[in-house]
Amino acid sequence: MFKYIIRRLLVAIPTLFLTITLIFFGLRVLPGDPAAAMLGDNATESAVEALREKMGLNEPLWKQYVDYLGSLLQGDLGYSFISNASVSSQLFSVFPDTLKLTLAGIFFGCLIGMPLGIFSALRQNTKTDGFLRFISMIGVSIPPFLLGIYMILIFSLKLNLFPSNGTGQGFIDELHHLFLPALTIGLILSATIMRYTRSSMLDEINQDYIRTARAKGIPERIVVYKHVLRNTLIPVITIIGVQMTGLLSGAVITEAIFSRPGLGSLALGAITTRDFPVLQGALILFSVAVVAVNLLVDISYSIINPKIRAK
Amino acid sequence: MTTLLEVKNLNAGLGEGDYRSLLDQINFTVKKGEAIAVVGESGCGKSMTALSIMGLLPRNIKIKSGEIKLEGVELTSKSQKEMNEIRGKEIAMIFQEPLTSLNPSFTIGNQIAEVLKYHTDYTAEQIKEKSIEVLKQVNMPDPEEKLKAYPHELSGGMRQRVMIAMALACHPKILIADEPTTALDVTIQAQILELITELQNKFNMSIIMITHDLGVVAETCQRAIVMYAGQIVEESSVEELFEKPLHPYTRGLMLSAPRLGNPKEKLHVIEGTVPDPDDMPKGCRFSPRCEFATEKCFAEEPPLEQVDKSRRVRCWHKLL
Amino acid sequence: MAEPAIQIPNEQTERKKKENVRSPEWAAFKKNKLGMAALWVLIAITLIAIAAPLIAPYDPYAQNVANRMQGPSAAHWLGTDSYGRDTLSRIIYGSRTSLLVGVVSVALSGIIGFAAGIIAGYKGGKIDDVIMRVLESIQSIPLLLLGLMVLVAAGSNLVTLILVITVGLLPSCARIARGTTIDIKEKEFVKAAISMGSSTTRILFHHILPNIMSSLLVISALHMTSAIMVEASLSFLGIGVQPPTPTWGNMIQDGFKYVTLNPTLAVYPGIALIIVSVSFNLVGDALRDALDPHLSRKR
Amino acid sequence: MAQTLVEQEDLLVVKDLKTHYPIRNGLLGGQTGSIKAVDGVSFTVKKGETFSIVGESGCGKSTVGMSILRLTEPTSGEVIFNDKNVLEKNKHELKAIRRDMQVIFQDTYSSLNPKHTIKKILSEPLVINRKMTKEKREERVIELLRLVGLGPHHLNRFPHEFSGGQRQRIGIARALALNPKLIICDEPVSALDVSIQSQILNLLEDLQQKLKLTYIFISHDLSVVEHISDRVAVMYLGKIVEMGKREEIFNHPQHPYTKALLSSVPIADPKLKNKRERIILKGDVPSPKNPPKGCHFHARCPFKMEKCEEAYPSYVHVSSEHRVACHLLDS
Repeated sequence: MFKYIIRRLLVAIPTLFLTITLIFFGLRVLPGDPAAAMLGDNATESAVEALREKMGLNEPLWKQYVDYLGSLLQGDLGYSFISNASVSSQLFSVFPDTLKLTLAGIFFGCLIGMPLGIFSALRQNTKTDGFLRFISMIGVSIPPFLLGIYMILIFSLKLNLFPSNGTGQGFIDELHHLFLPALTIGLILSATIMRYTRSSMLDEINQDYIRTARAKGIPERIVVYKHVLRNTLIPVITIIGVQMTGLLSGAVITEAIFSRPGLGSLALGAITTRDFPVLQGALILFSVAVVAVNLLVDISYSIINPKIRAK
Repeated sequence: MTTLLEVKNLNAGLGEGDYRSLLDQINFTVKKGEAIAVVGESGCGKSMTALSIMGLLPRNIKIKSGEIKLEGVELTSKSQKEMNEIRGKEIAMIFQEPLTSLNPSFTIGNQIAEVLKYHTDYTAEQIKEKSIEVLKQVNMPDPEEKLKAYPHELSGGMRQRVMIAMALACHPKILIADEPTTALDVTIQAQILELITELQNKFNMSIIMITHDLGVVAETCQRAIVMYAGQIVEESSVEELFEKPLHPYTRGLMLSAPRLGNPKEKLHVIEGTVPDPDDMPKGCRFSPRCEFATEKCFAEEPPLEQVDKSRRVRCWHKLL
Repeated sequence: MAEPAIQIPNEQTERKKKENVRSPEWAAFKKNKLGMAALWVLIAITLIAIAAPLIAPYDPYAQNVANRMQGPSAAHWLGTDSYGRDTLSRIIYGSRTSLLVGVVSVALSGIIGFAAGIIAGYKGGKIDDVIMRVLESIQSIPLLLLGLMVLVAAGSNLVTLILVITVGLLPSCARIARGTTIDIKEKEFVKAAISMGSSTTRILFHHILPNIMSSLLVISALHMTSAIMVEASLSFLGIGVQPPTPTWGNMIQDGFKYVTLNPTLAVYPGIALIIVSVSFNLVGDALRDALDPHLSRKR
Repeated sequence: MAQTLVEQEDLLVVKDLKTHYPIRNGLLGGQTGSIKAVDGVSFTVKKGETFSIVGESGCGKSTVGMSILRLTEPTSGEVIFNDKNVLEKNKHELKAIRRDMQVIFQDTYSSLNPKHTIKKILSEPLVINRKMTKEKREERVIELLRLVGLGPHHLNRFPHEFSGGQRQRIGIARALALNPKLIICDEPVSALDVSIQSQILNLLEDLQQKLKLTYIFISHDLSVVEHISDRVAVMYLGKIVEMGKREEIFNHPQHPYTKALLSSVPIADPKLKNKRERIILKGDVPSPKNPPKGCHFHARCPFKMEKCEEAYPSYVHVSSEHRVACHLLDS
């Protein structure tokens, strides 16, 4: 297993490197001049040229790339064009907010999705199952920003139960503020988790060894909770890794709608000010997070699953 | 010998509306300590018969009528919960694919202990001792070590031994073995068949051996039931059956399988295929493939007739 | 507790009804009522999008400040927006953008992604490693943020928007194509074809493609939903298709600004968006169920 | 069954064939070892005979078949078919050789393209290799169907509309389309029910006589092998342990493994039950990933000697055709 983890780590490094490279070239190969974009339509040519010089855009591409990699290795993501603050410190100061939101979202996603998936599978092909499947279908078809807006419309504006923006002061108030945005992310994630749990459970229930367990005369509840569930939920964990990019995108947009500080708000703010270095930094940080989470999920999966453990 | 299990006029089929009969008038008994074979090709209903006895029929297949009595106690009317008292304790079952029949996420020890946990009052200590004991009984090398192993760490033959150990743990009266060696290599098959026979004699256990292989029948069983298209077509002691099969299908089966030691020039052929449950032939179900079929066979279904004390045949033109 | 069905090994082979033999997939699809309904909805919406100028009651760009922020009425069935434009007409025109972005990016990503996946799956080895590693890297870049960056850097326009979404969809296109290709490649009819002397091209087009086509169709239907959702999200953030061109995303953004005054402004285009994306998902799911009842549970 | 074997020409000569699969388990997916699926196998197949390769799962018998066809690329050795070395040929030349070598598989489901009609399946080899008019092709397809006991009314059906036995007939018809000289039958009846199995075995025998075919018959089923073969090779962990004429192998087996294998087969005759001498082997077949040193069989062999653990035995010729790799015969 140790070997597996090492190998997985070694695979993650080139992936990360490639990702960062893709981001770099992706942004430079595409048409359009970031300097011009940053300054807006009314900028003079000399101003644009000055900015290009300042941003290093006039250097040859390979030099820009080497410089970019070099500073990345030192954890240097450049300086904000607007505030001149270090991008990395800016990112890390709001990182906990995004982390909190994402984790709370995953919590809600599992809390809602897993039991409903199990429930639905146990009632396969009944009306309840059909209803739950339809609901989950809507869940995977609704973009997070729309759900966020509807949550605000209903729970903040109509019912006045939860605040629609900000983070709040103190633990209870913070939780109160966190609830709606986390639920937004959680509900969308729960639809996927539910569908996956259901299908994974149905696969499991049809396995030969479940028949063996029944033939042993074990109570049905033990068959379900011990033999079926364990093998069902292990693969479900892995989809959180798969869903990570979606989750983070959801977090970005949810932060925007609920006016919460975080990586998403920072990135969106940087769009209005055309703060290129901040945007690039956020993108890199998000990509690193995705690679890291997938790595973690794979490793924990290898620890739980005896088949991989043996290797 | 006392009768242990009695299956009487068992009918089972698929679905409610467009009912498809899968088992038709299944009648047989199993006596204490005997090994009885249920033979037939795929789709003849042999596994279905076994699952009916276990109360483990798939959800979409229902028993329509008939009785299954274990020592005089009716099983078909029992709830799943009540059946759990019987399964694994009174009647145990092993399956064809030892690889997929064991849960990959739990150790061998855990899976054997489970049977004992729900059928006995043993303490954890006793359960462990007993687990090692049954593994020894199935000739498992280093049984103590094997308790900690996961199924994928064992070979196919070893896994089937674990399945048998699990089945034996509570000393069942009947062991149903559903094609227990079909997925195994021939040298491993010999080991497992020898083991099953050894255990049958040691514990005076009854065995229902479900197989398509007449060789397995001849080597391990005393009595045989031949099934075709959901019906019993012949029942006999194994010696008599191989001496002189009475049903054309039984005879055809025996002649069409190449047999070691006599490489004949030409194999016997049963033309055609097993009929689909959707579209059963009228009259005798074997008639379209039978070389002896007459008009009567195509029109009327023959009854399962008692020929002598121990033989029954379903045929208008028994090969007497 | 319901007793789940146990699969019956070999006991009886499922035989399909004779009349469905030619296209058992289509016959199975037709049985799925929800999927069929969704298909009709999509056909209707496509027709509406094509015939928008004939159907829309008003010019979607015609402002009428006197008539702003009106609720539903006989004249304006879904009311008017902050410039007094007719919401219904704008929703009808908005469907054009959604479908255009969806169809073009799904088609583009399909052509490139499926080809890459089939090659990776069929050739294996180094080529496979390289293609998959690149796609894995693309997959770890959050699409929405990438879209933000690129659209900011390159300026918002429809072509860039479509390109971004295309890139985002590539990895899963390739993954599906690769997986199914590997499945089919291992089948013995492919080995038989090789031993008969079939060329690689012939094997790809005669044997592999027809057998993976259905899976590719399924993923394409599901990708329509993703593409439409991303387009709407970017437009909602104000960096997708720019106003005054109506899209559901920028209409929702516009409505969200005035959410306290007239919440329905954000609701109607949202409902249109959900109907379309649910429909594509339903069609995709129904297709998958029809193609392989076992596969349907794998997600 | 074939005619007298004396003076028959060799159709296929396999010399020291090795097919090793790499085990990639290193840190960067590097190769850490290899599975020696086929490890130095040599035999000849004569024109018109049925040569069988028999063994348990994992012994490499199917890999031998696939390596001859180069559907699996062998690591080394020679495969000389009709005086041409198959392993040295380029893609184009290989195509020409392959026309004369066809294959039938075990799994009748996966061996036919589910999206093609029977007509398309049977036309394909003709389209690829022969310049034929459409009418000629259709005639040939119908001729092929008749040859395997099917008829023109089956032409426009799809594989899933047939039973397993019928699908195997279609597989055989496809293999026959190009008039091959050699057919490699890879477990062709293992997935079939007994009554269907005999239909297919009889068909294969009829076709062999009618079309002067040569078969390499790969199977784990000793009864079937005894029935159909002229000569038999017994494989164990990548090597042939014993090879000879059918009667020699089945009536006078020399290798302890062959003996054990034969005595393991359940015989459908209860009278023989207690009369047979049975050798029940202990333990399992070792993994081909790391076979035991010396003779691969020594761990399970009831007659193991010291030197069995040290060196792999060389072949001893019992008769002109019959050779055995066992130290018991050394002296």
